[in-house]
Amino acid sequence: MEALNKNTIAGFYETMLKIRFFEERVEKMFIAGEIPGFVHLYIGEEAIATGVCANLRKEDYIESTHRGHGHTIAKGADINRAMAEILGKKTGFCKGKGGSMHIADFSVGMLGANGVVGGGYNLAVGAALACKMQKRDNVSVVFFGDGASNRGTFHEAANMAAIWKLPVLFVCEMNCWASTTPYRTTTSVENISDRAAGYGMPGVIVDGNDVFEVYNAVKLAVERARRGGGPTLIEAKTYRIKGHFVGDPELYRTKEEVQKIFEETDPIKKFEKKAVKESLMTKKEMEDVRKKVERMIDESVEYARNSPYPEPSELFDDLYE
Amino acid sequence: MEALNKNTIAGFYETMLKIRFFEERVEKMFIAGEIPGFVHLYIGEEAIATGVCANLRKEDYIESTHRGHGHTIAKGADINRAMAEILGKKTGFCKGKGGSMHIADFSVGMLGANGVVGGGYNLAVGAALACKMQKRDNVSVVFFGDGASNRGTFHEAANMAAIWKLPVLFVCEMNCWASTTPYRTTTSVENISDRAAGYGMPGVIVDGNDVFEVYNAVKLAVERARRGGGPTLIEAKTYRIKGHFVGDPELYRTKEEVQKIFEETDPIKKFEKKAVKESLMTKKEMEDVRKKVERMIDESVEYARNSPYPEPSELFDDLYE
Amino acid sequence: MKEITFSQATLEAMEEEMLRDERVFIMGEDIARQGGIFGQFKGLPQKFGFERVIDTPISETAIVGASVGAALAGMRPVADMHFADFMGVCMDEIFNQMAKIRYMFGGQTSMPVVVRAPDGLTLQAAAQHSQSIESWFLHIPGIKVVAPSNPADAKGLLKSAIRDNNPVIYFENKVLFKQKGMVPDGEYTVPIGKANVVKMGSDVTIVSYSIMMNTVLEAAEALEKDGISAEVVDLRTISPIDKETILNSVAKTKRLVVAHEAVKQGGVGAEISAIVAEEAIDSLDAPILRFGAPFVPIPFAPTLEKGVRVSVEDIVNGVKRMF
Amino acid sequence: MKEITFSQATLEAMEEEMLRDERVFIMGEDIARQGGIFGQFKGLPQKFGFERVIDTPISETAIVGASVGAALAGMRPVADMHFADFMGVCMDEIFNQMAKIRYMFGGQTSMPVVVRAPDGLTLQAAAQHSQSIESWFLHIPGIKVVAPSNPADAKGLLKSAIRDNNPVIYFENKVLFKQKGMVPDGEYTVPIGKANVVKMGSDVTIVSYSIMMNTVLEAAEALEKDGISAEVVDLRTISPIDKETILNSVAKTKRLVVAHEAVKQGGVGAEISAIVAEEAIDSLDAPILRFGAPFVPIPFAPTLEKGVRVSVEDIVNGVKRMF
Ligand SMILES: Cc1ncc(C[n+]2csc(CCOP(=O)(O)OP(=O)(O)O)c2C)c(N)n1
Ligand SMILES: Cc1ncc(C[n+]2csc(CCOP(=O)(O)OP(=O)(O)O)c2C)c(N)n1
Ligand SMILES: [Mg+2]
Ligand SMILES: [Mg+2]
Repeated sequence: MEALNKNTIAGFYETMLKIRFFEERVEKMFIAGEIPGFVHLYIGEEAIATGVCANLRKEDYIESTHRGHGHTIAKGADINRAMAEILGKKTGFCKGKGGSMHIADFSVGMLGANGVVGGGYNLAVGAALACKMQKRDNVSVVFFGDGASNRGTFHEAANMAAIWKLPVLFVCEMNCWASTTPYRTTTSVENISDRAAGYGMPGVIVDGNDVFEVYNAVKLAVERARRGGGPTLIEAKTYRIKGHFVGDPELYRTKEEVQKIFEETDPIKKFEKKAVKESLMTKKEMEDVRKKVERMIDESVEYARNSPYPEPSELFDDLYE
Repeated sequence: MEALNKNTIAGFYETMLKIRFFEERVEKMFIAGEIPGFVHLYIGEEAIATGVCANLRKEDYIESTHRGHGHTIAKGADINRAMAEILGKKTGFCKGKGGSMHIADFSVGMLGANGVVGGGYNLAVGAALACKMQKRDNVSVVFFGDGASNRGTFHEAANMAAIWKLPVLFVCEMNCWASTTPYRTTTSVENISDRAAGYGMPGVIVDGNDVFEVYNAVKLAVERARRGGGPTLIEAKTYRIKGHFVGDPELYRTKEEVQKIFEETDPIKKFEKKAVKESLMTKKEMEDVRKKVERMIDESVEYARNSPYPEPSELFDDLYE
Repeated sequence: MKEITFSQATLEAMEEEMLRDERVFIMGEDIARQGGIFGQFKGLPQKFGFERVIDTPISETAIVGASVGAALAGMRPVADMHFADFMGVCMDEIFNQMAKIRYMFGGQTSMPVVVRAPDGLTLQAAAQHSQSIESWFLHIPGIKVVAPSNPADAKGLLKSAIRDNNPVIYFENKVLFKQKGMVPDGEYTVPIGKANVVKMGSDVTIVSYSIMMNTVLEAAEALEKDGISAEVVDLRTISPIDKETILNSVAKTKRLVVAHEAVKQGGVGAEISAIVAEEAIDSLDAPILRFGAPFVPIPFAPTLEKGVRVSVEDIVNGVKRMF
Repeated sequence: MKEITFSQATLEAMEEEMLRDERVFIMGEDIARQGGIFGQFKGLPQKFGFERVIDTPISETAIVGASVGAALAGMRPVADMHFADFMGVCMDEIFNQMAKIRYMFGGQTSMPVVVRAPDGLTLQAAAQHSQSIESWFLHIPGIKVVAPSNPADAKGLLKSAIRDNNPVIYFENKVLFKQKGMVPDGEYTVPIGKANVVKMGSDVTIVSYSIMMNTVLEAAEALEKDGISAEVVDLRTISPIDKETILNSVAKTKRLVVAHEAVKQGGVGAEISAIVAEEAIDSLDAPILRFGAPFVPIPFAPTLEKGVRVSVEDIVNGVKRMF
C-alpha cells in the first residue's frame, strides 16, 4: 500500500471523532427525552464508515441502515442538519419527516438510512445500474449488518450486481449482534464474506476497528468497481458496543464483557496509538482536532435546538411531486 | 456404491416411463384443447424426480414447482387422480381446484406444486423443522429450477436449514433455462451448487439424466439428513427439452439444437442402454414395463375423462376448515 | 378476575395453549433471549425451552414460509412479525401460500398458523415502524384477521387463533401492550367472527377496533354529556366481518361511524360503510362517517405525527354534525 | 385514428417514451428475448438494445428495489412484474421503499418508477396467476394506481405514468392485451387522476375500470333496452380517486353501482361506495351495489372459475332491483 498523505490521516481522525462525539451527544439527549423515536448508535464502529467513505466521491452513493448516523457523517453530510433531523426539526435533511431511522442527505450521495433491515441492497444495485447506464464511473456502497446478511434481498442483490458487473460494494458491518441475537446462532457460516464466492465476487475480511485496513481494502474494491470489474463483498469485523437502541436493557450480555472487548477494539484508541507510534499525528494535533470537533458538535446541538419543528400544515408537503 | 436390487432398477424404469408417457399424453390433450390452464412438462428430466424419490418414504415430504407432474408421480401419487386434477375434475387430488400448477397429494407426502417460483423452499424447511421437533427421522425435499435459484427465498431457507441442521434436501433441476432465459445470463455462478458453501452445507453435482447417479448421491444426503447431519444442496444437470409451457413459441432457441441435445441426454434412452449393457434388465422385461405403463396411462385418461367436473355449488368448499 | 396488561394477557394465552397442545410453538426475531421487544414473550423460553420459543435469523420469508411448512407437517406454529410493517417482506408467503394452500389443494390439509403482528403508532417511530395494514388482509380470502382492543380480548382471541385450523393474523397494537385491564380467571376463549357491543346506545353506532376503541369510548362518553347516546361496537375480528351485529345496531341507531388508526382511504372503514350502504341504506338518517389517518406516510416530527392521529374531538365533532 | 391491440398500444407508449427520454428503461423477467408473455415488449430490444430492455433474474425484490435505486440516481425505470400475483414478493420494496422515499426524506428526491402488473382472470390460470389486487395499493399513500380498460387509455396512461415523477402502478389486464380498439394518431396522454364518463345516462351511475368495463358497458346496453339509462364511469385511475366525477354523476342519477373483477370484500368498490355514503348519501334513491368476486381464491376447474366472475346478468339484475 502506498503511504497516505497527512490530510487523509487527519481526516480519518476527525471523521471518527465527529461520529463518536455526535453519537455520545445523541445518546445523552435521547436519555434526557429530547429526541423522539428510535435511535441506534454507531459508537465503536466509526472506522468502517470512515474508511469506506474516505474512498468515495460526492457523486458516489451510499445506502445506509437503521444505524445510519455514522454513514451520514462520513459521507460528508452537514452535522447541523443531521442533528436537526434527529430532533425532528424543519431544518433537518428530511424537514423532520424522517428522524434518525430515515436520515439522508442526497446532496452528498447519502441515499438514506432504512428502517427495513436489508432494504438497502437492491437500492444500491439500482443506483449502480444507473451509473453504468449513464456511463459514469461512480460506485454505490451498501452498508449492512450481520443480521441483515440473512435477508433474501442480499441474495437477489448480490447475484444481480455480480451478473451485470455493477459497481457495488457490499460492506458488512459484522458487529456480532443483531439486536438481541448473536450472529453465530442465526448465521450458517463463519464469515459473511464466505458467501461472496457463491456469487462469483471477491470476499474480503478486514479489521473493522482499523480505519487504515478498511480504507485500503475498500480502495482496491472501489478502483476495481470504477473500472467495470464488478462488485466486492467486504466484511469489516467489529463489535456492537452500545445496546441495540438507546434504552435497550441488554439482558442478553453483561456490561463487563462488552467493556472488556471495547478496550481492545475501540477504533479511535487504536488510531491514536498507531498515530503516536508511527508519528502520523502529534498529540497536539490530535488534541486540536478533538477540540474542533467538540465545538462542531456543540454548534450542531445549538443549531438543532434553535430550529423550529415543522408546522402541522406541512403534513402533506412532499407526498407527491 | 452397493449394487442395487432388481426391483429398485425396474422401479426406476417404470417411474421414468410413467412420467414420460403421462407427459406426452398431457401434451397431446392440452394441444387438443382438453386441458385448461398452464401446463409445464417434465419430459427429459424424469431421472431426477425418479432418482430422488426412490430414496424417500411415504412419510417424507417433497415440495414441488410449477413443473410438478414428474415429482407427483415419482413420489407415488395415483396417476388416475393426477390426470383427473390436470383436467380439473372433481376426482382429482384437489377436487379440480388446483390443476396442473397446484397438483398435490398429501397422502404420499407430496405437499404441492407451486405457481410461485421459489415459493417451496421455506415450506420444505418448515416441514423439516416439524420432523425435527416431532423427533421423526423423516426428511423434506424441495425441488427448484436454475431460475428459482436466484430468488431470495433460497437464501433464507438455506441459511435457516443449515443453522438448525434440518433434514432438508435442496434439489436443483439445472435444465439450463428459466422460461426464455438461459441461466448463464442471470446467474452469477457456474454451478448452483457452488452456493452451498456459503451456507456451510455440502454441494453436490450429479448428471441429472442418469437415474443411478441421482439415486446414489441423494441416498447419501438423505441418510445424512436422517441422522441429523443437516441439509445438502444437490444440483442435477439436465436440459429442458420442451417449451417452457405447452404452447411456448420458443423463439429463443431452435428445435434442432434441442433435439441434438436430447439425443444425448434422454434419461430413458440412457437407462435402456446401460440396462442392456450391464444386463440389468432384459429387452423383454423393458418391453413388458412399457406395455404396462402405456395401459396405466390409457386408464388414467379414461378415468379422468369419465370423471365429473366439480359442481358450481362446491365453490366455497374447503375455504376454511 | 384480575388486572393484568395486554402483554401479560397474550403471554397467558401462549402459555396455556402451549401447555394444552405440544404442537404449538412460536418463532420470530428477538423473541426468546430478551423476551420480545414489548416484553410479550418474557419467560416463555424458560418454561418451554428455546426449541419451542425460537429466535430466528432476520428472514421473514423463512419465518412465515417455514411456519406454513411446519403446519403442513402437523405443527401449529405462531409466527411473530416483530412489527406489522415488515409483513411486506413475506407478503407472498402470507397471501399466495398460507392463505391459499388449503383451498387450492382441495382441502387436503388444514393450515393452523397464527401470524402475530404488532402494529400502530408509537411515539415517533416514523414511516416504516408505525403502520396499520389490516385492510389488505380483509381482501384476502382464506385468512382470518383479528385485532383485540383490551387484555381480556387479547387473551381470548389469541387462544382462539391458536386453536383455529385456519390461518389467523393477530394484529396487536404496540401501545396497547402496556395497557391494563380485567381478565377473567380460568379458561376462556373469545370467538373469532363475533363483534362485541361494548356500550349500548340509541342514537349512533360507532364501530371500531384495536387501540382506536379507547378514543371511541372516550368520544362516546363526551357525546353522552351532550345528550347523544352512542352504541359502541368493538369489531374484534376484521375478517370475517360480523355483519349481523353491525346491521342490527345500525337498524336501531340509524347512524354509523367507523374509526380506525389505519389510513382512511381503502381502510376497513370503507368495507363496513359499504356493507351498510348496500344492505341497510334505508335505515340511515345521516351520512356514514369514517375516521382514519390522512393519506400520507407517518411523519417523524411530533408536530406532524399529531396530524395523522384521529382524536376524540374529531369523532365527537363528526358525530354532532350528523344530527 | 387507427385500430390496434391493447398490447400494441402499450408498445407504442414505451417506444415513444423511450425515444423521448433516454433515462427511460424497462426490466423484468422474460421481457426481452421473446418479447414478453403477452407480446407486450415485442421488438423493443431490437429498437433500444438489450441494455434498455433488460431480462432479469427471477428476483422480484431486485427488480423493484433496483428500479427504486436507479430512480434515485437519475433514471426513469419501468419494472415489469410478469404477473401482478408476484407483487407480494416485492411488497416491501413497493410500500416501504418506493412509496415512502420521497416523503420520508422530505422531498429530497423524486421517484419516477412505473410498475407494470398484468392482472386478472385468464383461462383457468388458477389461484396464483389470476388475481386482481389493486385495492391494496389504494391504501398506500405515496403511490398512484392506474388501470386502463382499452387500447387508447392503455397508451395514454402508460405515457403519463412514465412521465410522472411519482411511483405509478400500472395494472394491465391479461385478457385485454388482445383486445383491439381505436387509438388516436400522434402524440397524446391520458391524465392520471381523471375518470372518464364513457356513456352518459340519467338513472344510475355504474363505476368500473379495467376489463370489467366490457361487462359494464354490455350491461348498460341491455339496461337501455329495458328503459334504464345508465351513466358509465371508467375510473382509469384508482388512486388518487376522481371523487368529483363520481359525485357529479351520482348527484344526477341518484343511484350507484361499482363493479370490478377483484374480490368484493375490501375491494376498490368499498372505497367508492364509502365516499358516496359519506359525501352524498342524501342524493341516493337506492342502496349502493357492489359487484366483485366472491370471497374465495380463484379455483382451477372451469365449472368453479365461472363462479368467481361477475357477469352481465349479475349487473343487469342488480340494477333492476334498484328501481
Ligand atoms: C425486515 C426487518 N426485520 C426486522 C427488523 C427489526 N430489526 C431492526 S434492527 C435489527 C437487527 C439488525 O441487526 P444487524 O443487521 O446485524 O445490524 P446492527 O443492528 O447490528 O447494526 C432488527 C431485527 C427490521 N427493522 N426490518
Ligand atoms: C415469483 C415468480 N416469478 C416469476 C414467475 C414466472 N415464471 C414461472 S416459471 C418461470 C421460470 C422458472 O425457471 P426455473 O426455476 O429454471 O424452472 P424450470 O421452468 O426451468 O423448471 C418463471 C419466470 C413465477 N411463477 N413466480
Ligand atoms: Mg449486527
Ligand atoms: Mg430451469
